[in-house]
Amino acid sequence: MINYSFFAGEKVFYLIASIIILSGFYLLFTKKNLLLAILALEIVFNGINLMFATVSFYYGDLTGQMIVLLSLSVAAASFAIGLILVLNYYRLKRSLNIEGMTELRERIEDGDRDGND
Amino acid sequence: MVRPDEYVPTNYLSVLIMVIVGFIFGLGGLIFGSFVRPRFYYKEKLVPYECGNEPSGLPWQKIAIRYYPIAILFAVFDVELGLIYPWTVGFSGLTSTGFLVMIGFLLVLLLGLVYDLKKGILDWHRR
Amino acid sequence: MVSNNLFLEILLILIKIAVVLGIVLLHAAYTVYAERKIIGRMQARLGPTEVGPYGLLQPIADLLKLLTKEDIIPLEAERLIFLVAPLIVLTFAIVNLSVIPFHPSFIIADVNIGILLILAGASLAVYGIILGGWSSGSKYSLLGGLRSAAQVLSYEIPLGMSLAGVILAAESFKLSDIVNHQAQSFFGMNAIPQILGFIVFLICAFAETNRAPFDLPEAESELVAGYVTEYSGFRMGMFFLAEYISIYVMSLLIVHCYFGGWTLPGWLLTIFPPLKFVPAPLILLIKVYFFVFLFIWVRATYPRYRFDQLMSMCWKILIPVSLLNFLIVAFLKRGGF
Amino acid sequence: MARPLFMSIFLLLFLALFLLLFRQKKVVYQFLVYLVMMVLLGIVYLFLGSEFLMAFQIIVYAGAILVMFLFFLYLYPEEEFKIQDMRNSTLIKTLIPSLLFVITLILILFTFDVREYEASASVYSVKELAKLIYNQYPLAIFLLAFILTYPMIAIYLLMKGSESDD
Repeated sequence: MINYSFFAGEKVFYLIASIIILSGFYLLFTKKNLLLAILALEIVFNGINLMFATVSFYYGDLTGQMIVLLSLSVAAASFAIGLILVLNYYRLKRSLNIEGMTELRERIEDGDRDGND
Repeated sequence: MVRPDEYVPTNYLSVLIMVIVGFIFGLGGLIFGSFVRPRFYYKEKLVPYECGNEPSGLPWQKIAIRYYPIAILFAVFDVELGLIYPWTVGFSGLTSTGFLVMIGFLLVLLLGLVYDLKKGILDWHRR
Repeated sequence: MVSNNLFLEILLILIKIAVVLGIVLLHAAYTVYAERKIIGRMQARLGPTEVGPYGLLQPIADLLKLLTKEDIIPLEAERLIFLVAPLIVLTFAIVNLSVIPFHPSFIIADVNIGILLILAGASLAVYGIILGGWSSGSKYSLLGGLRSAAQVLSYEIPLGMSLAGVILAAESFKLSDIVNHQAQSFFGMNAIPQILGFIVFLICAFAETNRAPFDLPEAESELVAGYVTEYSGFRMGMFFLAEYISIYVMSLLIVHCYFGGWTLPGWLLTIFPPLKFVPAPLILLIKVYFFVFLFIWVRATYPRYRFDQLMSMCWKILIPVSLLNFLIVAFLKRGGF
Repeated sequence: MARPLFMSIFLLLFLALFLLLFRQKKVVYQFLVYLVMMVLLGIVYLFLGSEFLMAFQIIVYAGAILVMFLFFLYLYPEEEFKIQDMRNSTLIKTLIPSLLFVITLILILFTFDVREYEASASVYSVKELAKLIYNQYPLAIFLLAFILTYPMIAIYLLMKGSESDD
């Protein structure tokens, strides 16, 4: 299955893209730092970009490269806004722990307790 | 024209070799130096410099937030630069729409910069 | 047969690299000497005189001293990052040399995106500064690294923007195409129609190389030595070698982009025909020497800027001016000039 | 001849970086692994016939967007960057979707056959890319300008917050 032509063809690029996406998923699902969660989303972004560029190259359509350019530009804006949000969250809570982010849930419980009283 | 599964960017071989040579140049100097340089370490020598005093705590404390807007502004304008470059190279093939859209792009971003500067993002002193 | 050709090709590239590195490193070493000598004369001192005749062997003595100095890693440092940071800076300073032509037919890597590779090298070299300052474990390094990083990042924007004007004039990323385009143009150099871009580029070149009047890393009175505070021996030498190499890269870029590289403008040749017989490398060398001298001259003349002045000058003056230059070039070219 | 060699080297490098990611305990080192990955991805774009994408990836992505992340290292105290893994129950719950994703991907990779490539390769110059973007999709670029102004406005909100903080 994996032979000489595999490494010349397009499947090896999909494999690399899946490794990148998987490393993003690993960071996103296992680390409890909010900053790393945003970084992980960016990694997934890049894996998908690689797939677009691969299709663009092998099937002779330039649109894929254009999509990569535009999505990288949008990624810049989204990453900047995400980091600003994280910074403001840190300033409020003095922590970046995802497991400590339970404000919404606690407020509902408080409301119930108030209603019962 | 070559087939896609035979394409190799041969021009960049020399850049690759240059990277390797540059890295080996620095690393080789370090390794060569490690044979001749003296090693007399004691605690006072390894303490970070702080005008001769005992260092007070770790350096990684809270630092002013004023540097952070510079990083974000830089990222935004770097994206702008990255989108300008293909426009400059393909200039003679552009239609008038293609010409005007980049002028509009630049003006919108300039408007954003003017907004930030008016709001005092880079004013180091408090108003 | 194929592998034989490849081997020969690699050998040829290695010889080219050795020639370029030899020339540039020799120049970089003697620029240190020239700088001390010139600044000494400008301040009514003598400069180095002890080692060799007129102190000519001083660079070799400096090199030997740096190699044999102790290599100190502070206790608080993040070891791996601390060790790698100067290597990053030096490597990318050297890589920038690979796309610059030194002669009409002498270039290490003839790639289509020449200038972009230089910008890419510059933007990756910033990591050396940031990580070196962060990992040292000293407060001065941390603050100095942050300041130099903010400075280098900010000044990359007007630098790239004024370069965009040059690229637009020639419609190519290749430096040799840019030089040839200037030789065929009316003025013979880009510096006359794009005078705004040239001034912005010159200012940014000083800031990108961390030279006076923007030498905040060396602001001894405030930050000791910036991000190099904790570095010693050959690692500090690597930072300084990278600085002097990038002086040459910047001078070569200025000469190629704004002053016609190895060509002389056509109107000068019609006024004074014997200049046709001056060899191309000599013209390039004289122009580059002038700009390296300018780097030293400015250091001896201008006082240091304050950090907030530096930032507001970049974002409030240089970026709008370089944008204006770019728009002027674009409209002129669209209008058919 | 050389392309399979280079591509297998790239595949091995990416695998090694992926495995290296598991061993890092600090955010800085995880970030550095990711940075190396992105620079390598730029070189992979070179093998996809797009020099400009390599330059864009290195100048804009590695040189600007990820630098923003590094500025965070300066802004926060050091203890915040020693991270731990999540609790075990969440780990299992959240790893299942990603494993499913990978299994699907591998199935797609090795069961379906690809189309025959066109004989003439598609190594386009930057000029053709520029013509495509600016002549045929000008509205996308113009909208991008507005998207890029959002962070600029967000900076002002951030700085406004910091003044009330002191």
